[in-house]
Amino acid sequence: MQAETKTELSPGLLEFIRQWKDKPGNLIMVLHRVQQEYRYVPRDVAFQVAALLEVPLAKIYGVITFYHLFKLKQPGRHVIAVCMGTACYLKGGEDLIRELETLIGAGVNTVSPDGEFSVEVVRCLGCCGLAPVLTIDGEVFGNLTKAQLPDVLAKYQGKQLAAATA
Amino acid sequence: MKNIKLEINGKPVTVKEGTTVLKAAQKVNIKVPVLCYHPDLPAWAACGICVVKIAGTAKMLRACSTPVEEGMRIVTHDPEIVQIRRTVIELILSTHPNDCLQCPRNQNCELQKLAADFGIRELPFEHRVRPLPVDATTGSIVLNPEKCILCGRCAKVCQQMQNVWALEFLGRGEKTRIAPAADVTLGESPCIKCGQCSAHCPVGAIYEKDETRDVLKALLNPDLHCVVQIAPAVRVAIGEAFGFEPGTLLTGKTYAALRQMGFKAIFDTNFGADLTIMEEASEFVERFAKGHGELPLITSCCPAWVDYMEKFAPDMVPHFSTAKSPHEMVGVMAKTYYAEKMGIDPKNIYMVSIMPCTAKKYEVSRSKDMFSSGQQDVDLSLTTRELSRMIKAAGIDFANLPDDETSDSILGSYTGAGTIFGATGGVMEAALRTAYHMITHKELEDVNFTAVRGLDGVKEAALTIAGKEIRIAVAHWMCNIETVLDRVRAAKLANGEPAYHFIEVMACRGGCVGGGGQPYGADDEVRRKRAAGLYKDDRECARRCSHQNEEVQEIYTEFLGSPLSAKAHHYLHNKYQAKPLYRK
Amino acid sequence: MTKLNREGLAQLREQARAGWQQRWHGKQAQIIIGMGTCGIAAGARKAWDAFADELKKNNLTEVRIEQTGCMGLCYSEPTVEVRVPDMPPIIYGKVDAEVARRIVRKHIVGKLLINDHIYDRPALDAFGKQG
Amino acid sequence: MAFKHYVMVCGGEGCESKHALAVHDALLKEVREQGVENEVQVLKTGGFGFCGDCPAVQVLPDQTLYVGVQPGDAAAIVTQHLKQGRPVARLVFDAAKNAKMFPADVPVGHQKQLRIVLRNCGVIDPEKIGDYLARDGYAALEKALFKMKPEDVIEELKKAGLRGRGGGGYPTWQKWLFTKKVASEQKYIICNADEGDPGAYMDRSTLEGDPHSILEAMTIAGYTVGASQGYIYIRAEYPLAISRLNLAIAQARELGLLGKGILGSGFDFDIELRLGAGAFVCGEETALITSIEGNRGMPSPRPPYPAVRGLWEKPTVINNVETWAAIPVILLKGGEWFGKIGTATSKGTKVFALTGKVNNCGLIEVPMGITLREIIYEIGGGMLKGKAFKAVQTGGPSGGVITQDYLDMPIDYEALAQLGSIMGSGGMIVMDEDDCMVDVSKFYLDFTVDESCGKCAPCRIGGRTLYNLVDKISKGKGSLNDIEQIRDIGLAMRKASLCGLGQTAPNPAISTLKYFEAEYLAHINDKKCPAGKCRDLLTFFILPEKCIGCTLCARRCPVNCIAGERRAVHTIDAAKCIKCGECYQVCKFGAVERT
Repeated sequence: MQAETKTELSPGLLEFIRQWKDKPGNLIMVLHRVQQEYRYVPRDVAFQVAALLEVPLAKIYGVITFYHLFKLKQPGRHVIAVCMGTACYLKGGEDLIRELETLIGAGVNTVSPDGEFSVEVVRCLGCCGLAPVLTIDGEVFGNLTKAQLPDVLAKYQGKQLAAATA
Repeated sequence: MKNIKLEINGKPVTVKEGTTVLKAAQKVNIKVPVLCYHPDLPAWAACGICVVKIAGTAKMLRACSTPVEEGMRIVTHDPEIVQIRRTVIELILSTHPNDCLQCPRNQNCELQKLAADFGIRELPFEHRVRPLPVDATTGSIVLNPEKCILCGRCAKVCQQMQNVWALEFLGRGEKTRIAPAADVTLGESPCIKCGQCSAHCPVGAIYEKDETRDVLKALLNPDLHCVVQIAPAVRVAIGEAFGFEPGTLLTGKTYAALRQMGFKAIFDTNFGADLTIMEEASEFVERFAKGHGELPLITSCCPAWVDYMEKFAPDMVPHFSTAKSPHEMVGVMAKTYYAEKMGIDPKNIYMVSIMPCTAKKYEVSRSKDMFSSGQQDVDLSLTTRELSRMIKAAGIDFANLPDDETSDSILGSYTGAGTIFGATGGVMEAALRTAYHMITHKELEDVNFTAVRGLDGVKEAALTIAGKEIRIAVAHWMCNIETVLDRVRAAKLANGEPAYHFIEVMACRGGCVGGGGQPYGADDEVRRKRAAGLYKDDRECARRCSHQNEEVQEIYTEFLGSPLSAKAHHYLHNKYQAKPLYRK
Repeated sequence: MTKLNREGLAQLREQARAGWQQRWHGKQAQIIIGMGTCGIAAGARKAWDAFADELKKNNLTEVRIEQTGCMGLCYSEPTVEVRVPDMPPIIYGKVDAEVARRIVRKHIVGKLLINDHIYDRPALDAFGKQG
Repeated sequence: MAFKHYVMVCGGEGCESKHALAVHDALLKEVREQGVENEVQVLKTGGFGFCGDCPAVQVLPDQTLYVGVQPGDAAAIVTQHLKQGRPVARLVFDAAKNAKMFPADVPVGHQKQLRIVLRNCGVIDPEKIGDYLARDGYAALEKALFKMKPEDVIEELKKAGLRGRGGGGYPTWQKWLFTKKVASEQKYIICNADEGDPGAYMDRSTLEGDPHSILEAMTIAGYTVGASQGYIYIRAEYPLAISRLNLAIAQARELGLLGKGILGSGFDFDIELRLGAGAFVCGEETALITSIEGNRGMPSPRPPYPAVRGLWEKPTVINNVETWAAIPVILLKGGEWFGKIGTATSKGTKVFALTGKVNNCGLIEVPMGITLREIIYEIGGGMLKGKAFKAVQTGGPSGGVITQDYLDMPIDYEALAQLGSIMGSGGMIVMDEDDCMVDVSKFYLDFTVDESCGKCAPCRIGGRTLYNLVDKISKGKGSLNDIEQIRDIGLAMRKASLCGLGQTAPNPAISTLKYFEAEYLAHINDKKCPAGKCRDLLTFFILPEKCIGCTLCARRCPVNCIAGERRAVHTIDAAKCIKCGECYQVCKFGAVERT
């Protein structure tokens, strides 16, 4: 029973849950589908999924908090994922993260104060030949230097950021 | 099943296929240290303390979870194994508060014992404890995650044994913690307060809320008339804290100890159990013989089960016996009937229950029905564990107390039926003894219903009274209840004969003898011994059916009228309502 | 399509082989772009668009653009294999839009290899009938 | 008009050899002088991987390969080969030199690589099932279903000597046999595509480039052990691989290569995908299985092994992508053929993701028994920027480092284990003089701490304690006692952790400590990081004799701790310096020094 308003699940999501309900091991697939819709797992949606799948809510939270891809908080409008695979680490992935902190005020697993970006670390995007690499909303930027970051970010944030960092 | 021959530390062992190395070692008296392992649960294999070697190889295996193989040669102790175990213990201690002096588990902590056995005198590794808040919101059990060693026993018990899922592993890696989901407190979670988590926790991370100070204060208050009652299961377990074998019947010594501690009157919950049976058996007869009300009738004396039903199975509300649990009946009678008789203002009566149970702490104020005397009927409920500490603090030489101390009239006498309430199947057996009498107006020749005894998760039986078949089911530990309820639901849907006529449910394994507030270290062997103590008490009772209890008869004559009378309903019955699983 | 039995599979395989022969050894030039994650990340789609555009500009409508997986030459992504009849098959690396246009103009039209973008095939094909 | 010949001279961007350039120029000159410039194009290309025999020259389209070419040979090549069509025999590469790695019937190219697993990657269009069929796709399945009994399939795998490529190296035929022997109504086949080693991506490439090979192999396994359902557990981080697999499954179902009565046989098999969600530990098979079941991916003890009790408690074959991809080839070409490739105990080829400080990062497939030197200096084209080689890390966070001394040791499962590393899934990260071994060890520990599931105490607590100890050392605050503690904890983790992740998590620390103890001691005793990597131990200062006062460093310093007038020597305020290294990088005069 939740105090907040109840999110109405989309017909697509409900249909997905219906299709998967009787398949064993459905929970992770359903959570992926939920995140596809909301980009995170809103609390009241987790309650509804628990009821629809007839799975204890605790189990759902156990799973969400175990896997790094599942989120309980709304991410920034753009998600920056910095690769910290070995090749990227050796070639300066950490520097990119530090630079991001100064540029947008968001470190790893936080959202920038303006809600524009959230920063995550990923373990190897499999683009080691392009190290260091980061992705923004899935688009890959390789062979990146700190100096290129403001331009890359500006593509997503527009003039506002470009002005701030100029 | 096949027999497997193996060798442990050079000793030949033969065990059944599927036996673990740990159990095989125990069979030849070789002690492998364990920490996360508990015999009630499938091995979770988390801690890494029980590692052993296969002779001649460098690889180590966990004794708790490795099944034996033919011709296996196991080494359980060598300098390397001991060093590795020691390092693992040191690592665990490096993230544990190690504040043993203030810990609820001081002197009976499994981690403390390991540290002592391994002679750990200093911590080589940096000490870091995660600052996590204590959750005391249930009023029954307290979760202190700082002390948690993540052995997982509590979560496994809560999920697998109790099917409640109030606790789960959250987070991952070093950030893993055990807590309720969705950022709620335990009090807002589906927790049913059964306390099995606390009974299984090897350290002091989850434990009963200690209320002994409140009892001491009440005893010190000259205006209060402090009375006490003990539950059936307490008398066969309390001795474990004082070196007695589990199951030793110590009713007299417990009465004596309580008297020494300053209680004005010593009552017995067994009396309340007899009273409960009068009401509940009457209810059954109403429904079964007269067709008034829904069948099956389901027992309601276990507060954890009541909480479970209200949250997880509210469709069962109409099936629930409305009779209060025995100690609540004693509570309300103490503050009405007893107060009247003794001429004491009920306001000044302070009723303490000694229970094997943590959920009773919740039950004493669970609804306004628990205030039917005009006061809170039971002021406070202590667990067996708390009582044992109070006895020790009072300097009482428990072992040498007299055995023949008796309880006080008029809420103190009991029959064999009352005492077996403490074991799974006991309520059913007691109710049947009296129901038989109520239906047939005859006494049973053999009062023993052995089909409902024992530790099987679900026990079913059918018997015939006055030519009519009664189908009964007895379930204990909550994971077994859904199958029984599903049969009830299916029969209802089919509009046919009810699946059962009478169902007894106890939340804890073995019933109250295995309660969440009982002394630590319960396993099935201990539960059996404790139950055996109760059945011995039953056999030795002069009267073995609740309706034969003269004080109970007296209370009806003098105060309540008859079972299910309006007055009886007012004082001895209560209502149930559906509750949300999560309160936030 | 109906479910295959063994004969159906054999027939389908023959068709596929014929098509494959046609594509690999036929009369048409072919551009095969490595479209694994790393290739795409390095700009394979941009190269694809440039190829398509430049082919159109040069009216080379018969030249096919195909995709394939990762050739393993990650340091030289995006990688592109260019097969022109009567010329050796060539693997080009670091093909950005500009290089793609040069490949069309110089290699496909002018039959000239582009010196500084040629990479070596990582291994000979020991299994297929690629030749 | 196309050229008649193309002459490719080894000597791409990575090549430092002036010799190659001379050969190139000589050939160019000769072509012009002999008047064939309209028939022959001379080109410089990327490395062939023959740096020992530099330079190599290849003539296309006939693919003649010359090695050890001298400028003086140009005339002979042009006259004899390009004009008269007779290759210059004395310069032609001799395949016998490399025969140790190749069985007689495998055509030997000039390359060191042999592509079995990656046979179709970069060749076929992975979205066209026709391309796969054209290259003998599903022929192995057909052979298994109609010409082989399940026992025969296992026998073939046994002959091949194929071992699990996921890391453990367990013989594949044994896994299959155990599963086959267990009586059960239902059994399962799982493809472990939860590749998670930082710096390894061979599985992703295989799935993206050749998805049908996995489906075919899993179906063969289903037939062999008696399973009718397969699952591919794949990282959600690989969207392209997921979409190509989904497409491949749909294609195979449509043609009846998956589903009921495959190819008209009585055998049913189907495959579904299950996605991971960002947990490295789920690469461990028991964790993977519980994750497919929809749970937190916490490992459980083995035995019982999945072959006996796996997915939903049923017997389960679980192999990783690379293992699966090799199987159709083994069935088609025979186990004996495969068994001739590689070393005595490790058969076939291995795919490595070669990354780090080498010129040619990439995915390579080489016969077992190749040396690291061949991989790094020939296939990899040598060290990036000509820096000095320091170590190779194999096996990712579970592995260890291999030093200069072992560059010539043939690589197989046993050899790597003997050096304190592991084959792992095939990440191979080359490190140079700028990489600090304490820092590398810290990197991997940070990874394993982050990826530990938290279930077992040795890994959960030991990992963090190890990390903190190494971190302390990297900051110059370590003591010799810390090294003792690292070893104690390392032992406890190896022996008492529940799963492979925890058991191997101390490997990078123990391995770097074994081979580079001096580097640890430098951090502890001298408070110095010899590689200049550990920030806390660095000091930046300006060499007055080199500084010309251009002010660039002062302008770029994020904390304004560099002072100095224009055209005057600048100085760094060490107290304010945050050691970001910006000045060191921007100075064009080499005036900023760090120690």
